Amino acid sequence: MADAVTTATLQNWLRRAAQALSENADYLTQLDSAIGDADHGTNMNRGFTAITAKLDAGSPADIPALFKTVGMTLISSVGGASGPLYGTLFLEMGKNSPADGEMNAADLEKALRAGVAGIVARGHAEVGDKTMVDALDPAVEALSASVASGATAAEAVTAAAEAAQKGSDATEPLVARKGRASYLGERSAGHIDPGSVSATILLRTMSEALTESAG
Amino acid sequence: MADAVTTATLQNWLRRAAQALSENADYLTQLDSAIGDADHGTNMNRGFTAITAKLDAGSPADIPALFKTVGMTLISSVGGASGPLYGTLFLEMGKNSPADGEMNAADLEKALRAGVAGIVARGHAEVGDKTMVDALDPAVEALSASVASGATAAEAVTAAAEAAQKGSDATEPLVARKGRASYLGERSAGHIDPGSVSATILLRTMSEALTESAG
Amino acid sequence: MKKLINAPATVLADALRGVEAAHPELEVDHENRLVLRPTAGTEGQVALVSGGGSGHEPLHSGFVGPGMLAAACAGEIFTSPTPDQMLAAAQKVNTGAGVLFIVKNYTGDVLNFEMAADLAGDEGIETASVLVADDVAVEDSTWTAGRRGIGGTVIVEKVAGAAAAEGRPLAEVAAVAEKVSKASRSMGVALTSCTVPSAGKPSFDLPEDQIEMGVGIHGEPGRTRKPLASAHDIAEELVSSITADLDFTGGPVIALLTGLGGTPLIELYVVYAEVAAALEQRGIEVARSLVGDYITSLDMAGCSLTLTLADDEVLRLWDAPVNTSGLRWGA
Amino acid sequence: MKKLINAPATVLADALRGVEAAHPELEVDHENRLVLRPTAGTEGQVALVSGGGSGHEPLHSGFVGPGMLAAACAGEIFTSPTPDQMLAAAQKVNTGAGVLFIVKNYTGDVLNFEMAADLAGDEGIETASVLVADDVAVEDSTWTAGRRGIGGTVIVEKVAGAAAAEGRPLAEVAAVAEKVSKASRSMGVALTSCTVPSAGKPSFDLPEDQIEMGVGIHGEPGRTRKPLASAHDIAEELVSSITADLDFTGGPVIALLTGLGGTPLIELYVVYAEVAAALEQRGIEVARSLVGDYITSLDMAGCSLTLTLADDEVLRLWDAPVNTSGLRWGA
Ligand SMILES: Nc1ncnc2c1ncn2[C@@H]1O[C@H](COP(=O)(O)OP(=O)(O)O)[C@@H](O)[C@H]1O
Ligand SMILES: Nc1ncnc2c1ncn2[C@@H]1O[C@H](COP(=O)(O)OP(=O)(O)O)[C@@H](O)[C@H]1O
Ligand SMILES: [Mg+2]
Ligand SMILES: [Mg+2]
Ligand SMILES: [Mg+2]
Ligand SMILES: [Mg+2]
Repeated sequence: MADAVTTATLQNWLRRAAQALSENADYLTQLDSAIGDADHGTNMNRGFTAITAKLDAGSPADIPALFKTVGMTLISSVGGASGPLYGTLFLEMGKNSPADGEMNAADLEKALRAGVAGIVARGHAEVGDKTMVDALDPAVEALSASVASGATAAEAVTAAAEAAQKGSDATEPLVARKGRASYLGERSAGHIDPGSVSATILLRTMSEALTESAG
Repeated sequence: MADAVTTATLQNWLRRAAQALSENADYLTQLDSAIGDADHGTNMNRGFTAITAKLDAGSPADIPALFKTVGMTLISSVGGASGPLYGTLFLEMGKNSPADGEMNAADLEKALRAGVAGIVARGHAEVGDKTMVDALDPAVEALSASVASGATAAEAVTAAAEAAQKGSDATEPLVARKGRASYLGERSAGHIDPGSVSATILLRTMSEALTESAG
Repeated sequence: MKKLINAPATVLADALRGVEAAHPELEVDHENRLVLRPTAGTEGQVALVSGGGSGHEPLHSGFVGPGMLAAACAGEIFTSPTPDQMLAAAQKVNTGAGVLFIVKNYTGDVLNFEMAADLAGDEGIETASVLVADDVAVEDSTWTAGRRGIGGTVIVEKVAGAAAAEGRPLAEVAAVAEKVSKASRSMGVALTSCTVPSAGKPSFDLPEDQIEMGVGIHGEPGRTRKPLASAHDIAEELVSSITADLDFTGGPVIALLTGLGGTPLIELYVVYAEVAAALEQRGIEVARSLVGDYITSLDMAGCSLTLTLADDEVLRLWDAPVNTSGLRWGA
Repeated sequence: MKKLINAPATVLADALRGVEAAHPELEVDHENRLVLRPTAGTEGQVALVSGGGSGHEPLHSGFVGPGMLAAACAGEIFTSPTPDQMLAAAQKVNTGAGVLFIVKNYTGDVLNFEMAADLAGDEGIETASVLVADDVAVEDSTWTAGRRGIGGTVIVEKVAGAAAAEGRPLAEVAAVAEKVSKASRSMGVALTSCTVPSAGKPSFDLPEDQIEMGVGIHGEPGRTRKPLASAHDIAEELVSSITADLDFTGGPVIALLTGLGGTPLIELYVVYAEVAAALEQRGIEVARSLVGDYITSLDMAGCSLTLTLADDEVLRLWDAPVNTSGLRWGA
């Protein structure tokens, strides 16, 4: 079935994400310089390089195992705020994915929603706090709406990536209330949140991987 | 007698020197940056500001007392290499000056020769070592020659100042063998020695003071 | 970027080799990026574990040793270490009396130590955590991440370390740490940005005639940018910001003036003269003081002042022997 | 120029106020610009007096205290103090056993201490002097001023201080100091110039991709300018320059890696890792080490390595208790 998301597609996603995060490492670090501590690009690049190495070493048995490996790898290699948060995203996705080898659009929606809920439970950020949640929350809502209207997984994730992009762009004028940028108070306004950009990269590359395998 | 050098003339000299060293403080420090530790201007300025304050507070009884006060003031306020060296110059000049209130050209030659000998005895520098001695030694020689040929004190000191200037200029290509600049080895070449410039300033201002009182 | 390093990616690993070479009395676990003191002789004592991003040296590795930390977990530059490092540290230093995690209040540090505490609990290791959040430059609010932990951390680690060395139980050591943390306030100023090695350029630009007031220790911009001021005026602003936030007139105070990495000691003494005068003017009694580099921000020029309101117990524990590379007395 | 100061002219006076405020156990004589330890309890001991231009902190004021210096004379920034300061120090700390002047080999320091020794002699105070001239970057020749005194000074002050604390007579303390001085070699590297406050701008310009090898501690240019190199290559050059000058394979060695004021500790550990490896490769055994800021050059970025060939006596004296703000152990 063309709409099925396989572990192969997900691995393609993760490798694309690693590639994109590596290409954008300087940009992410630059964003983090403005309102944080100039390491977000390095952090994400380190984490996804570790994931690539894990994938090269051998494929996990199924999707839950794949996501669990990714989550554990991020937690043990990234550090900072983004390590536990993205780690939680993948751990929760793993716990909420089917073990039978494939996901459909609805499965994906369920997993991603659980993953983002995990981030919120860990980090206590709400939409508007100027964090990755500002990209992830609208992404999940867009995904749900697309899936509900009968879109394919690829279409739905593409819509989610667009929503993430919008959410990320919208962080620019905000005054941060969570994470390192919150220490700046009013001075955090006028800069895009780096985590919202890395989150958007994750959704965009997922959309690319799904579109490729669907096409 | 027009050729007599009085304590008043000498005080005029010291005040002129203080003024000139203050005006040239940045220049001297800049010279010392190139081959030393960037403090010669500050050092000389501090010392001669202290001398001016001493003069303002009351005049020493005679020339030996004046020179002794100047020497002691330099020793206790300058520090570094230039403090003890210029201090010694004045202490020795004091020991070799007439106590009767005036000096003629020959007296001045004797005092300055003794003073410079004191510097050499303390610092063990020879002409060509790229130090203040490179200005002072030819100055004393020029002074002697002028005095021997019957020049007035003002004329003789003017000749001495010109010789000092030449000696100072000639330090530029030299490789230093004494003082801080010697640590640079070959890299000390190509820069004028700061102490030779301050020594020249002392002689030039002395020439000005004597010329003024003679004219 | 000009630094004495081999490559940005190896700074932490290389520095840990240096720590190992310079301090044979310590153990360095390169795999887990831990600096540990030997457990021999600490049986039955609570073990203090701290850690955080690197680039703040001597914090934390310089405070490992008798009377202070049992282990420091080193993260990448300005990046919290990971839960597995913290768990490994807890496992290595726990002698049965439990482990106190000393955590600077940054989202990353908090989350990673939270996970570590869960993992340690799974392994049957009793843990408690104390959060340090002493930076008055950051507004305190329940809607935000709260204040940053900076200089107060040094005082908490010293005092809690002494309490642990007395053999007091975990709850008591944690309570002492909590008390010191709550009684500490800090404020910093930067004359220059720092340069994160992997970023390769300064985290922010600061013109020759401007300073950043209220900076943290990660190259994040401060609260306000101002014209360069005299040491007197800067000290006055540090002191007034801190004392506006907590009343320090009630008791003896421990004062810490730390350089941020690029400022020489002579300047710190110039500032400390003004700090001491400003405190005296306000009737605040400094009972103990430290001036030097204790918690830094890579090569940032600037300083940060910490005041801790002490009581007899805190002063006694402050004075107790400590034997680390960064802080040593009575031993 | 960006510094935490009030004005260039008051840096020294202000810093001395800060030293006084931070260290109530020390006496500060503002008129003579001295930092002194109390003489009580040192009766019959040789008193060590050192001093030099300021801007090298913690040297010398940070090394005043039991087991090390009796007094430090502070000159203006990079300018030797004056004989009257030194005389005042000698008068204050002499308990009858005489005074040892520890002098770094700079023309200014040498001449001023010479005069002070004469003056002290006039006052009936017995003195001896030891010269430290350990910088291998400077060629040694009888025709020149000889080598600069740099990091070796710290080792000489510590070891001689311990000998004095043992109550040994002046000649013996001087002989120990002399032995350590002769057995010490140093070499430094600068990544940036320092800025002398009264000069207001860097003493030399150094492009982003260049370093100065063989610098002293006064912002004087080094022996050679080179492209920026890795910590490994820099350490290798420091070690090879030093070991080419003196054979250190014969005995245990004390190693000191000091920052020059603007370099953070994490970078010093990175360099020390490479230094330790370079020494091990040459079969040189490091018995004791110090890594941190011990003798600085205002805000210069860079470091300087000192090796001292030790024997049992030197190691014993090195390990003896010392209680100063800059160096403290066993006390
Ligand atoms: N409480 C939080 N909830 C969700 N996301 C957060 C939270 N705190 C920080 N973040 C995200 O983490 C990003 C910073 O990640 P990173 O720079 O890797 O970690 P650190 O802040 O520890 O240096 C921020 O841009 C923000 O999007
Ligand atoms: N041994 C010496 N004999 C004569 N003059 C010397 C000697 N050593 C240094 N000088 C002079 O002193 C000058 C430097 O003085 P200054 O900068 O005030 O002291 P310091 O070198 O201690 O910083 C040099 O330029 C040189 O002319
Ligand atoms: Mg960050
Ligand atoms: Mg000079
Ligand atoms: Mg970080
Ligand atoms: Mg000087």
